[in-house]
Amino acid sequence: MSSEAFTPLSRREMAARIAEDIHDGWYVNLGIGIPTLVADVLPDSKDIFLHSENGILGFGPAPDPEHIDPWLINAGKQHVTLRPGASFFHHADSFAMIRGGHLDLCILGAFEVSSAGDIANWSTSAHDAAPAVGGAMDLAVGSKRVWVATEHTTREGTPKLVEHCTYPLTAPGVVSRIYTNLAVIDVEDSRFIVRTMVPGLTREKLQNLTGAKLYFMESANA
Amino acid sequence: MSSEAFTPLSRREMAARIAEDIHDGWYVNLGIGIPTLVADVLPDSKDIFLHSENGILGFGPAPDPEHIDPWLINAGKQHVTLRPGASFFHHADSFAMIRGGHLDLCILGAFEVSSAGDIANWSTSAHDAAPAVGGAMDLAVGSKRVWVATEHTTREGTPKLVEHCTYPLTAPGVVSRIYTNLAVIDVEDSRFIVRTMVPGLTREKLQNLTGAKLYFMESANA
Amino acid sequence: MINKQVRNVAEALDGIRDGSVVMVGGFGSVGQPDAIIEGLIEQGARDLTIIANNAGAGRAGLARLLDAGRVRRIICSYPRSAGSVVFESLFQAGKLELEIVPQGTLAERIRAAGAGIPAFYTPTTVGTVLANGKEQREFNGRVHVLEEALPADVALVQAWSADRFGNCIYRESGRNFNAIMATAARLTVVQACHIAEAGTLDPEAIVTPGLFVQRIVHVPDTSFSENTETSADKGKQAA
Amino acid sequence: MINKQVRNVAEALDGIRDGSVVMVGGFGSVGQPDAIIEGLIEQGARDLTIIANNAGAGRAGLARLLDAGRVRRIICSYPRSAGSVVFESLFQAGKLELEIVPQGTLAERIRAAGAGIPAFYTPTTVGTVLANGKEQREFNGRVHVLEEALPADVALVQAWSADRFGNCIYRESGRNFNAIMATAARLTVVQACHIAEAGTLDPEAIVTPGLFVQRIVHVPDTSFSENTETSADKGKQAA
Repeated sequence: MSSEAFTPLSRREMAARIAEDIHDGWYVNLGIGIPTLVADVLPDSKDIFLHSENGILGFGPAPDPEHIDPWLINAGKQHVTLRPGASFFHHADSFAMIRGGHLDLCILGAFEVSSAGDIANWSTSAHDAAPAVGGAMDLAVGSKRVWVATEHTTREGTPKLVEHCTYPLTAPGVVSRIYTNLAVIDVEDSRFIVRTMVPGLTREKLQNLTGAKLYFMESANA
Repeated sequence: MSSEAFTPLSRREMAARIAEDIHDGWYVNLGIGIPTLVADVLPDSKDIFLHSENGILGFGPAPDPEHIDPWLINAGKQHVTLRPGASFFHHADSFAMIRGGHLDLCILGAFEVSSAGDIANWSTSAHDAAPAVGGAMDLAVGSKRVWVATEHTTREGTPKLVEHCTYPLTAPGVVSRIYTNLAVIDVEDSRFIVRTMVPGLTREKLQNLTGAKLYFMESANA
Repeated sequence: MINKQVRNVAEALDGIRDGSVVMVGGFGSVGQPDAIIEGLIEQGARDLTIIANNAGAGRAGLARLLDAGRVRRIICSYPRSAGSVVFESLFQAGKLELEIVPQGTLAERIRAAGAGIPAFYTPTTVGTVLANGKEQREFNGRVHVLEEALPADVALVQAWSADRFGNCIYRESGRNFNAIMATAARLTVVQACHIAEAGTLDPEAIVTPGLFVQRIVHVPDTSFSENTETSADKGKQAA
Repeated sequence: MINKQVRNVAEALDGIRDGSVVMVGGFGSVGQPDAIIEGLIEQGARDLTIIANNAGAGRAGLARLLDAGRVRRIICSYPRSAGSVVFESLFQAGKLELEIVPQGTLAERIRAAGAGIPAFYTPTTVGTVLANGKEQREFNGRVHVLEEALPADVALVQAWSADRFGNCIYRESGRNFNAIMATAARLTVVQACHIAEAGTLDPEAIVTPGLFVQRIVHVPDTSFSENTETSADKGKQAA
């Protein structure tokens, strides 16, 4: 994409873009990958409680190397810190929060997302007998909102936003918004609706990088 | 029974008799009535943890009147004390302990017990539309052992140990031992087997006060 | 900034509608959120379904709510006890529907509602009249009944201490149904004896993480100022 | 007198039989009961079924148990991660059976086993290949799958502190699967970093009441003496 007149967002810029849209007071679970980076860029001006599957509500950014607490990790097995008002609980209580619909938002990475809101993010092949599902399926079906954070295409340029997922699903019909390095896209009534794009990107170019028809809000630039 | 040459146990004596048979290290739930009295007569020489449905493991005897803690009651709504090693938990965790088979023993009062081990202790009429079941059914099906503590007959002299219960059941086939004011009786293979009787009581007299055939261990006195 | 503390009981109960399903925490007199129950009478919502372990005792709190004719139906494990005069007269007059649920099944149905489990099997009630009409099924050679989750519109909860994030701890046997009801309602209203400074509750000891709680109202504890006789009287209300 | 503390790891694991179903607590490297896992290798039980979130990483602990050929089957949510070389080679060679369970379903099945709930319904996996062959049923207009309880013969648990009664508290994110596995096995063996004097653990803060625990062995914590680099390396083993 280097020949184009636009600059895709870096992973950290994507995280910052997502952080802007998280409401004050929300309870949020961050999946592995780009979503995890959101923890480090949340503004102090908002009270946002981050939930981790392994039994933490209210963790904070990564610690300084000299202040690592070996007993305090997030679901990605990374060392984290604790914010005021945090609490610990066991795995059954943790997933009671998830499955019971108590999280306002989870942000997941994805291999593919369909215009129906299907997400595939746990297994790259129907023939993979040992895929690692972790907590993704519970998060996808249990959270009030599911957002996806992903590069717009694979490294090879294959679209990740598609009409129908080809990889095994994590859950059908759950995704309501997608943040990519090129655009922010709502999923509504089985359609991809582009809210914003990076400066310089054209509608045609974005459509070419996408595996399903795009609709554009008037406010989407370009 | 005053004309007979035997003395029925008082309620407190029954409680003390039961306390003798509770093993060191057992986790025990005491139902309302005579069972509750056991809490006050447990020997200090044994570590016996008393469980209360409302979220206590390890409560102790009633407090002195001047040391009542209004926040500390047992399932019978009586003020209690706390022993070393006690813990608090909520109602779902409390019944997870009960239903999950983690209590060594529960001791229940009863309206009727059958020789098949059926117990009826919650409703005095099939037509009672508002009986108070409380935790009795969970305790009866969940505990490793269910003992019954009861007067041998009603005040009117009607047998409470019967061939078939006439009152609505709390649970079928769960009782393994019965402590009455006259005898200690095992329930095995759908038979009442008398282990001991109060001094001076005859086998014939006890049989007359019982609604099902009694079998006697050789060691049963008289 | 999150601040779930509201100024008074009226604000805590604002918007509760006629026909709501309302959970009421506590077991006997311990952990009963009396101030917000009384507030609900003032608030005026009618045609309520109440989920609670008991059906009220004496003339105050839940009994007064029943007496005021606000309750259509009650789901509980132990409706009839020494002081349940209001319940009994209404029930006998046919003015109150009743669903009797064993205490452990009641607790588990509430917990299931909070945990996104729509139904589960339990051995409790098998072979009794309370299993009548229930679907039965064998697992591991033992018969069980199917029970469904029991969610609510509103949960009225008493906590010992709460912070502005909604985190709660309870006191001794006051945890009882409060901690599970807090998870099972769309609107959880907490009557807290103490308000803790943000960040001062021990993260290892918080029982109800704040995400379960929507509103907190400060109602200081009065139980310790009661004389022993009063406490003992309350103690006589059977389980 | 209750004293569940045993003298050493060998005593803690005495009597575990071939063919046992063994739960292993922890999530990643936090809360993993490494000393008693290593002890299980010495103990010699074979043909084991392991229930754990992960399938081991590196060459120590659970990975070493797998490597020693003691495990026939593993039930977990996240078998394949950066360091799971032993698992992967055994699995690819057909020497290990695998059951993949979503993490929340795994946790709930374990909790159900401890709570006497033989089966429950969950929305998780509906519409995915992991629902294949599972009984499905609609509640409140939403399809759910039936999941059964997952009990064990033995649970290997790491606690931060335990007393002779078996009461346990955990440290921070070390609570994870440990607290639920402790409830779900016939024999729960706890590796405790600290032994608390009887009566010194706060009754309000005890997470695992002693009735769930059969044996405790004292194994002091070494994580704080590790240098930062080592901790960071462990952090790289993905979820």
